[in-house]
Amino acid sequence: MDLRYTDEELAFREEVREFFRTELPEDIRRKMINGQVPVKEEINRWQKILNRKGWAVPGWAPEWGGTGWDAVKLHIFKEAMHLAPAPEPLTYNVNMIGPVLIAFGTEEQKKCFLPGIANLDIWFCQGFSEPGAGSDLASLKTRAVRDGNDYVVNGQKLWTGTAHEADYMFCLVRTDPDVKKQKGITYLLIKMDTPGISVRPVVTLDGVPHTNEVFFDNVRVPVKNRVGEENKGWDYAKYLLGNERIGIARVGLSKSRLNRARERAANVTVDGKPLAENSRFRERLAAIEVELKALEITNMRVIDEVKRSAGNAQDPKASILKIKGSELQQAATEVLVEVSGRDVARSETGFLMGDEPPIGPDWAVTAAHNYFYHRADSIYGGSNEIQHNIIAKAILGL
Amino acid sequence: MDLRYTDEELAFREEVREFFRTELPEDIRRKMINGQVPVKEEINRWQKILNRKGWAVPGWAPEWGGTGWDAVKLHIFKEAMHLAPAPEPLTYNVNMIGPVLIAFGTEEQKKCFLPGIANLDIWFCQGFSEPGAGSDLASLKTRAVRDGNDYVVNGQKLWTGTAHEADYMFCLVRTDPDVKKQKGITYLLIKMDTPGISVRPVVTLDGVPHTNEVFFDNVRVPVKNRVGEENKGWDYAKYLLGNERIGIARVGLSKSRLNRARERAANVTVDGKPLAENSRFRERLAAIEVELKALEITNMRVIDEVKRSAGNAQDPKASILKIKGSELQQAATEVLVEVSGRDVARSETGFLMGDEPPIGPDWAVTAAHNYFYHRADSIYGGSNEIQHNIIAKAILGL
Amino acid sequence: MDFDLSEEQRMLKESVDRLVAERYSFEQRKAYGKEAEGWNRGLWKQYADMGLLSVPFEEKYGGFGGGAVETMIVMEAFGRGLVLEPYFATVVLAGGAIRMGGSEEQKKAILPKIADGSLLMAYAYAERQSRYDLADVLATAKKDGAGWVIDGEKTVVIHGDCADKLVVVARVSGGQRDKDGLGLFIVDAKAAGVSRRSYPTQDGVRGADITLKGVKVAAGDVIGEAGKAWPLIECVSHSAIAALASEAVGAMSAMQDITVEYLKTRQQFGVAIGSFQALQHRAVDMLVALEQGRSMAMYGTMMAEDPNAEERAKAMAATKVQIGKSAKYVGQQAIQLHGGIGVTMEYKVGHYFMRTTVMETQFGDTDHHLAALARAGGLVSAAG
Amino acid sequence: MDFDLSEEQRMLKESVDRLVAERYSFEQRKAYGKEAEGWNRGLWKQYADMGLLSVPFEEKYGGFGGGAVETMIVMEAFGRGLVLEPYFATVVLAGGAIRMGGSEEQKKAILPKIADGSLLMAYAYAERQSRYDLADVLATAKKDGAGWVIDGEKTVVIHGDCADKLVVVARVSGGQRDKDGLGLFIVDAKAAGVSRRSYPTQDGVRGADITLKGVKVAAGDVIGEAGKAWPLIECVSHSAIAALASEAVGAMSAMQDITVEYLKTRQQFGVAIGSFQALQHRAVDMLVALEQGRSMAMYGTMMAEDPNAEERAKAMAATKVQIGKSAKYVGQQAIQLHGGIGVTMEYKVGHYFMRTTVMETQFGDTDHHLAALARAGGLVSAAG
Repeated sequence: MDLRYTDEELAFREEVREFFRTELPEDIRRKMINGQVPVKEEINRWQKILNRKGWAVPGWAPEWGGTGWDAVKLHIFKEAMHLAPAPEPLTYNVNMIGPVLIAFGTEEQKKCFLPGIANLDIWFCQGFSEPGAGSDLASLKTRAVRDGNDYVVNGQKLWTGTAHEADYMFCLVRTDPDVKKQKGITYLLIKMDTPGISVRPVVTLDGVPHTNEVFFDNVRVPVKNRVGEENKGWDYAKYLLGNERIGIARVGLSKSRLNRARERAANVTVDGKPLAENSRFRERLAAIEVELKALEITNMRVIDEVKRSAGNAQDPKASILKIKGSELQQAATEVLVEVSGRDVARSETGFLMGDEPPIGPDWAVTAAHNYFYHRADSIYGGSNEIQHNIIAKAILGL
Repeated sequence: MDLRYTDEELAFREEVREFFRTELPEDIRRKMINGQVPVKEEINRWQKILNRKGWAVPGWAPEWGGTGWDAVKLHIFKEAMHLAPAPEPLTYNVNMIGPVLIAFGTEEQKKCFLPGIANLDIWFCQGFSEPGAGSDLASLKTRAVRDGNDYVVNGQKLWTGTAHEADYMFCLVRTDPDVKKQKGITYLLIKMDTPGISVRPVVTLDGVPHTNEVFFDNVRVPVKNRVGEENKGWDYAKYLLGNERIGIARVGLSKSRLNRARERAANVTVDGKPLAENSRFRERLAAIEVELKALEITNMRVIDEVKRSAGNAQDPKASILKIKGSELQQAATEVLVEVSGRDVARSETGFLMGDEPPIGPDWAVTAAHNYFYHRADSIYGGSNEIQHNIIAKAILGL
Repeated sequence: MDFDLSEEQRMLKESVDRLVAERYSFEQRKAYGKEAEGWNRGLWKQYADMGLLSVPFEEKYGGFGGGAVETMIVMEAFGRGLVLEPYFATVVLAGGAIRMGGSEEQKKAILPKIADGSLLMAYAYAERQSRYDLADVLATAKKDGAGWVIDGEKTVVIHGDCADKLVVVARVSGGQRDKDGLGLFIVDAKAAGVSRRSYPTQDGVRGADITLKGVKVAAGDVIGEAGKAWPLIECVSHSAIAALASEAVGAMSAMQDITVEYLKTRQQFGVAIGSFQALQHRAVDMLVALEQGRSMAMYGTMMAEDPNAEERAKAMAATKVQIGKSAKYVGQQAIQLHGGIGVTMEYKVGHYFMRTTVMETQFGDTDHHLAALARAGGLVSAAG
Repeated sequence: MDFDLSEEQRMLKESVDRLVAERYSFEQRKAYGKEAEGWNRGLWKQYADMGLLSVPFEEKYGGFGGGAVETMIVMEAFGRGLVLEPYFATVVLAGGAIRMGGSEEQKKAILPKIADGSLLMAYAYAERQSRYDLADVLATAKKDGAGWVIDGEKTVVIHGDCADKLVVVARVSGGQRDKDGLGLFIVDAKAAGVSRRSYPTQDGVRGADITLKGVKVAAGDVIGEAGKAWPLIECVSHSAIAALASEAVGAMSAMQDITVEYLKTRQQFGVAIGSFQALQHRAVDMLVALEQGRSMAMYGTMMAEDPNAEERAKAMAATKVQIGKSAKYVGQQAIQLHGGIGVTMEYKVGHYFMRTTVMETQFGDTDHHLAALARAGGLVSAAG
């Protein structure tokens, strides 16, 4: 037993860090440090840099561009990315539809989509949630009826991040309403400029249209854009759950935020002394760091179990990563609010999204925006309450 | 609206405090300050002092020794008692069986029992809980069968505090097993030296036999010792719930503990300075004090509502007092453990119960004992989880 | 001890509650927010007509003659409605400075105009570096004949964009964080040398950063004695905390109600999510936090103008601590129990959360006040 | 990165787990506790026979040749069993001082005797005033010819009552809290001038307060160089923290299992109480705390003998913080979810809670280590 990285892993970590140090464009790094929201062009630009390096889709099967790294190296890569800090790759592309197509797509679908997905020439969004089907995802109602070589889709999706910018949606639709709710669901790839689709951006509490409502009015989707078999879509969607395991705790991201909090607190004066020297503040930071270090190890333990099970583990311990990871991400955003003080009061969406100079100090003005938005960390991807249910049942047997 | 005490109330408070200052025996006060457990003789001695003053049973109807004080004055009295700090009167006598007999007892029962209850010449214990009937009290199984002028009782009670010292038990027994569980329960007064009763002390985590198991083997109880009607006992038991309202938050007791923590911390050195001057420690204390002040006001608000409803309110807000009150009592015992440091490691039950001198400093050695025992604060009298259920249903309508 | 409202107070409460219920739905509020100043002039007039704009002022200045309890009633209702109008800035802060520290002439000149709705004011005290230290003031006021000249910058002045007059804290003497040497000055917002940069705030109102360059102030526009303003600055801050605490109670009780309502109606897995015990218990914990906050807002209201400055300071610090703690818990859980919709601008609950979050940064955050309280020896005296 | 145990480690784990399962039921433990010394000599012999008493010692001293991972394995199992024997005192603490700082002669003389079970030891470091400051030492060691004379008082020496030899921390020079000037001395517990007052502790073992009056120590019984013992004192403390952390993980996992089992079997309102969602979620929060603690115990195990003293000190402080926090939560909730029975001596869960509570006061409580970690700059470096 040795929790330390091997020499090879350490060398790999250095290589990755060096890459992020030298290749991440400075303007993008700056935005990330400031807590600004990277825009489509920036995410695109960065993904293409990664792709040139061959690191765009490290977790994929090597024949489609994957690196063949093991779980530990994938973890090292993610942590370096978060610490850089670099934008996360478009999760709908890299972590979701890509792996699903590799596993269940036709050869034609793979050839048609995968290179563009990896290089971000094609943007995907995810059409799973619906009004009334949040945590209870399988109760979705959007209907698809076969008509010749098309499905005709009618209904409504909710919480479709980046739908207003996406080229395609991977989408769960109900094709058989008469069977048990998990049955009768089909997985479609829908081109976003198809007639009958309308997208209504939904602005989140940070002032950014992070998500959308999407309406389908007799939208025709070619049958060839169906993934796998009709009525088996739920299985393909579930397969994705296994792909969210590594990095869900976002330890590196929280570390990066705490590092920023510490730097900034050095420049804030309380009672004539830097806040960074205030014992209460230091102890609060240290307390979060301790939990974060423990989570880092917990994360590696889960990775280790994934490794042993040849990558197919649906380890319910990952729910621990989600619960604790989201709590610590939120704790870090709260600390940044505390450090920023009164300057959080201004609404600086213009700066947050990148077009306007800030009114207040650039390091402070995004703190409340981020704090507000990251309340969603404990909600999306199965709320923490759902994660509790999963653990109670799957681990504790209650 | 004025949350401050009136001049009359302030004068009353001064009178009460003066009484506690001058009349509480110094040996008893010392034990209370040390966090020791007062023994029967001490509780007895103090109750008789109170009774001579006419303050033994302030909340009772005046014809049976009550003072006629309103809810505010009762609160002032309780707070002064806790701050003194004086032992609480035997709750089974003063808050439970006394009021029940006044409300539902026969004239003969009142005359026979009430003066002795008030003067602690008769000790009562409470026989409600049973194995398997904790939070679900009404599912009790102890059986009483009518035989001539007696009931014959068989069964087992649990959590009967002071049963090993008591003269009588007020006891719920099942007289009709064929009806809904709340029906068919009868309320009996059982003399503890009746043949067939055996008492097994149960030692709690502080090393003190705070409670007991009581076994009934064909115990004969005269019918004249039944309170009220047969099979109506549940109603009389429920009536008691209204009598636990005032002082359940034990704000004064927690204040008293915090005062002790502050005093003691002045004599503990950390990094060459008194712990009492350590900012983290001071802030932790202050944070508890803030919640305590808020709870004090919340308590008064509930008292005010009781006052308006002429004392008969079964205000579910009292569950808030129980939840927050127990949390803060426990927080105060935790602070005392923290202050006492390594000295809590010794088990000093000999000192705790009053016979032996302490090995460590007298102010420190009871801290862990009390911390352990007071974990029960959030369990007895309806666990905090049950209190949450009550509020969810009765206040929030969930 | 008496929790009863007087007949007059009950009437005030009924009328302001009704006003908010009728005029401050979520949709109506959205519309007001889109107006030029981010609030509604018509409503302001209505507040004036109802006497709300003079609640804490004495009758002889055209006031309602109320005290802290009356302000509590108004602020709690405004908290429930997330009211946008510059009541806190004009009536509680700047109005409070004049009410508590102004000369007879100043009161006569200004309070009736606030009361009739014709004068808007703001309180410019914070500076870029000051954080939550009220005495940390770099803006200077220098003697200039009989009057004064003010130079400096003030940040995040709430409703500073629309104010006709400002009450400005400036330093007459002493070092950067000295309590001694401060003065309060009434400055015309359109005076030469005053420039304002206005912006929206996270809680849906507007604020301004204000630069003062060689701004001349007449001798008659000094509140109290220049250089001796510290006790008044503290009094204004204490009134502000009491008012914010009541506003927070209104906002928290709205979040509580909205959340419980949502739990009763939102269906998942075929049942109302309010049937899940874990969510029920969370809603109960919210209620406990709310009721603790409500109690502390009452306590703060009682103590806000207590003559004992030391006890008052401790009480107000304690009030801000409890309110900060309660509001953070209630707000975060209100969002969490709603799930995704709680994080959107389209749904009302998030707006309460944003308001209470900003509120935490007004007149000192929880940590600031907890530290101050701890330094002052805590809340429980040996006497209890 | 590798979480696998070696074949030898796995065998060790299996044998010690089996031992605890077979010999340390709650009833058996109760019986051992009633023996004269509060533990069982027969078991001690069995530990010796299994090689457990020499786990961290080198083979050349008759040791098992294990490292921190092996100690982790033993301590976790002992934590699950609430083992009463003086393993921590003898093998980890006093044995650790000799193993890490002793001379060749001392190792040869002492370690084999610990290994074969014939020598019991204890570590006498704390004093009445010292609280958690390891350098706060008033006991003195004065030069006396070639040897030393020790005077002072040591408190709460765990298993100090039955120890044959003590390792005593005493001051050779310097002021009360100086790190410089400390020495470690091997003292025969029956030497002239040593008096012991023995008592039971809250966690079911025994401790002693020890007075040393003019106790003579030979030159050969000084561990390392008198006056320069601070680095060794730190190392002993770090090993102790790693061992305690593993013991705590054992105790926490036992509490978790007992509680979940109770939830599944205890009936209320006609159903198992484990069907109530609020209790389920609490049990999950316990598990999260346990797993965080387990991770940190592993981290502490890795770092316990790291050559970088500064990084090691930070890591061990962090370990104690996480363990303290996790154990408090798991323990309090284990009691709460049991209800009344959890607060009685008759039921096992409370004994785990008492053990972890005492553990918090051993080698520094959560606050002590959090403050130390914060002073040292925290755990996250810019490099991550």
